[in-house]
Amino acid sequence: MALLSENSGRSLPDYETQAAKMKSFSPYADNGGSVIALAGDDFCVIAADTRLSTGFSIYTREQQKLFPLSSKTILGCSGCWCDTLTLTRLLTARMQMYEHEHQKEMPTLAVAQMLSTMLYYKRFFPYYVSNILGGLDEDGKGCVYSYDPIGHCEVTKYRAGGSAGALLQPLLDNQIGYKNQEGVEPVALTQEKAVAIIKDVFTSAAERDIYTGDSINIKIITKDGVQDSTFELRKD
Amino acid sequence: MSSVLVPEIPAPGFSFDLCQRNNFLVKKGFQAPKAVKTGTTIAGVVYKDGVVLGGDTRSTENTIVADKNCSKIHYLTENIYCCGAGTAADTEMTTQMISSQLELHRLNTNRIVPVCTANAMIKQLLFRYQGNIGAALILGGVDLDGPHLYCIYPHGSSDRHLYTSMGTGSLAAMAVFESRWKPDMTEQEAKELVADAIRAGVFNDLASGSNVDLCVIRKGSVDYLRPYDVANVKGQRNISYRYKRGTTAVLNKMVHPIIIEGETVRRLETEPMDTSS
Amino acid sequence: MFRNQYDSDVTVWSPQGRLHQVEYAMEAVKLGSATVGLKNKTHAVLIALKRASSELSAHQKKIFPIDKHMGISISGLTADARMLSRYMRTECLNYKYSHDDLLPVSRLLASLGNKLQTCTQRYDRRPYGVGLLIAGYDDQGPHIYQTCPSSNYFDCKAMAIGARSQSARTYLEKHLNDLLTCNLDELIKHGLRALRDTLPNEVDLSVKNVSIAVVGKGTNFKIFDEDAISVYLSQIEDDKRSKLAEPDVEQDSKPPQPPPSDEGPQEPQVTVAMDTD
Amino acid sequence: MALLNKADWHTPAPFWQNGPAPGAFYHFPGGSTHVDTGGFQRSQAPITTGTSVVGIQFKDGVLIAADILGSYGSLARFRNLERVMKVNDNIILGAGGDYADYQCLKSNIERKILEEECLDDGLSLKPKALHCWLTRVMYNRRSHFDPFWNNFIIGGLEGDKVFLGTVDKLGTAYSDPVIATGYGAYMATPILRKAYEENKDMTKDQAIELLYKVMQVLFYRDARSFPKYQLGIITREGGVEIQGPLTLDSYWGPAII
Repeated sequence: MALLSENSGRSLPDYETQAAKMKSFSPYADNGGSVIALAGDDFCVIAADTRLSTGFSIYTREQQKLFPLSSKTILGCSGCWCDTLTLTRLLTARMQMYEHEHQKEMPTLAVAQMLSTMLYYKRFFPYYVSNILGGLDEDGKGCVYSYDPIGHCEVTKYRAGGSAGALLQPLLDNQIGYKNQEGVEPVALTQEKAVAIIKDVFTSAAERDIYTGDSINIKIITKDGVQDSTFELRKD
Repeated sequence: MSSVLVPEIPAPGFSFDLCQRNNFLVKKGFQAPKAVKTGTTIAGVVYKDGVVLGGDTRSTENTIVADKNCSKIHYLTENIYCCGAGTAADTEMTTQMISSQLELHRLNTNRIVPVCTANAMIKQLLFRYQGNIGAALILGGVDLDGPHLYCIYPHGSSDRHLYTSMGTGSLAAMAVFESRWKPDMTEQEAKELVADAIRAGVFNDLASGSNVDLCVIRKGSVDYLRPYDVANVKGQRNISYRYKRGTTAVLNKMVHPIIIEGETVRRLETEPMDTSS
Repeated sequence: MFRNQYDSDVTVWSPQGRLHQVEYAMEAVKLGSATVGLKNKTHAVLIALKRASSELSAHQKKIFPIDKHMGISISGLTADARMLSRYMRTECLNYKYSHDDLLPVSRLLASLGNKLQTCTQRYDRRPYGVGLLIAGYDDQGPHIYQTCPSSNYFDCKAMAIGARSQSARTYLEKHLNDLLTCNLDELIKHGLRALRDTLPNEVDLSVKNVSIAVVGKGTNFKIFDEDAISVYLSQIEDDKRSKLAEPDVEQDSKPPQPPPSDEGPQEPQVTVAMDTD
Repeated sequence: MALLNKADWHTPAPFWQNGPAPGAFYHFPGGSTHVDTGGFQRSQAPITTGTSVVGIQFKDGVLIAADILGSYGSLARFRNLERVMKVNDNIILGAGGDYADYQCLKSNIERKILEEECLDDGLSLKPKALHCWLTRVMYNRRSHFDPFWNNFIIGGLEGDKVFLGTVDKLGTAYSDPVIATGYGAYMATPILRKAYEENKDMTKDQAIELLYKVMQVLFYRDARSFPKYQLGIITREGGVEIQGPLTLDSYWGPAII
């Protein structure tokens, strides 16, 4: 083997021909997708589109990107799909271990912290995933945690991430956060408004972001459980 | 009114003045601005008595849709049209330039311009610029010899085809052609085939999208169908996003009163055109 | 203190072809309180009698969840059982991680059996002093398995292990035909009656000393809370006990008791839940 | 996180389970088998390759098709390479990309199935489980920068449900009623998706005809393709069947004008 690597570049070993070409290998892929999570006083809504793509082609139009981790916590992932699969697989295993050790379901705050450490564990070969975690905290209040790929964690009330994140976030800032508005009384977010806004911003994002489209999956977490619904987007 | 610094009519051809500087800047790590690519599906077939050209209507800047309803089927002459894929500005300018030259050619020769002439002019232009004009074109038209379809690559090579496709969605469109094309189709069949080819690109290629445009060229007449099919409809909004008056913050306010000091009325005389320069 | 000269080590055979150390380990199972496992066509149920090692301590947990489709009930050394349950949990997790599916019960039992067996063949190990009843549900339906320190494991229709469990087995054998056909509620009641038969006269089942777990078609492994248990207990309250405390059978002979405590500080003891009587 | 270290590809596998590895001392169960041999050559590029694989679900089964050409760069070198395999009675698998890597995984999968058959417990591997397992294997390799340079399509029956899924060299995995890899992703999916949307309950014969058409299109336009292909069929009634090599007709009339 050492021979081979020494030879490479200058002269080819006798069994190799010009035919076989060196290809570069990148362990990452961008598979697109966008996620939004909004938190209310007693609920949390999280939504993601269902298009899985690479380059200019669509892998599948019906990929679920929301991962229910517990009855009160849902993770939305977008970015490199193989990393997403691995990360969520490990997360569920870790959560089951927690459940066995502590005889209770992992609370959202603990999941949020664990996700952060799991991401940072791979600091120098990161999971190329943008995560948004939505759930109810131990008081039953909605909460949203957003992450960068290497484990920075931030608590917010609303967040958009993924390929259309930059398109969606300003709209949420304005409509949910009441940023840049004068003389407007902030009203507590209702479930109906949250869902309507999510549908609207995704409709708009599908117009302009090529990686967002096909349909979205919306999950509403309340103390009574998780409500699931879908909404169609354009397919081109 | 022109000066030496800003000539009113610039020298013909491209200006390469800043190339050296730009290359230097790029080498230093400057990010050059990106051009709008059409990231396209375009296609064309020859049918029994004419040519059908088709294109989608999306143009993209990387992953962002720059234009949701752009036109990719360009007019060259009365009997020749041309679909463009690649850099948007290049396809547009190339077809415009060729269009005007073909018109001059028609006036000079007083004949219907043959499609092969258009092909030759375009490929000569593209070859001259060695692929730096990023235009990939499908040229279709009907002349005295009947219908013709060419596909021209950015470096200046061209092929004659009975059916062809170009752009990022060309494989999707070609898959439709390869599975369903047959010789001597009727106009209706040809239109549906091209539309389906474009739709295959629209739905399966992310850089292509929105509507389907078609252009049917027969002997003596042209149907420019835009849109032929609205393949994707924009979703409806659920709530209103109108702001109340006064939502925009007023940072500061200044009032300059206009003081009227006097009033005079003057009649304007028509002046002769200035032809001195 | 030896019982005979051939029990100095696990790896020593007696001339009769017996491994005395392994047999002693089997006795440890009978020190634990009784537990019953039984199944019908769709569900498997574990019912266990919990004991408190002293007035001051809480009741010792007897049933452990392993995964969504499986759980165990133990009798014998609790600490050993915890090692085994950890092993089983890890096996289930590993299988779920690599195959995205629940580990079939029989597969887990096979690997668990192998793990137990190594301890019976190595001079530097001791057998696990615990018997397990495993209730699980997989593609092949509900299962009840029993494992022994001797590393035997059995696929059972119903089984009881632990102190005075012979009475429970007698009950189960008598009702074996009903078990397969009855519904879940009946099944749980059968289990409770079987467990009650192991109790001495003066003791009765209560929400404190019973724990019930169910797994089956469409039901993840679930340990009932006190409210749910009390419902079932009230339903069997009026039924008569099948026979009042049978005389101890040979298998249930009293195991060697720890030496009577003398004055002075005591050594901490292995948490074998003591016999209630 | 012991579960992560389980598949350590650098260490030579022991001769038998928990036995000594080649060149290693005997060790007791539970001991570590880790022997790091230092640097080695990673597979940088596919050598002998197979092109597209296509798969589609129909009413009561799955079809997977792949041609039988092994390309060595641009040389059409091997003209009878079988790339569709029967895994067990409810799974079929098609592979594209490097053929050596496929053979390596194939023998691994076959061993896995054999081990399972030896248990003889009436259970057999499910397509989803194999899909997940392959995803883990592929992801592990890519994480060591030593990928298996393959695209796999797995088809099968899981109880009453039909399954079709794919894994690529990164470990990107998904399932969809219509899957094509390689050139097929660009040329076959548009045709297959359209046909599937128009008729979700295709019969077996319709699906076979559709795949024939698709393989034909790929033969026309994919320069690394071949007019002979294998067809893996799995149905509820018929079980697994690997047909082929089947021959494609072609018409090159429009190429000569």
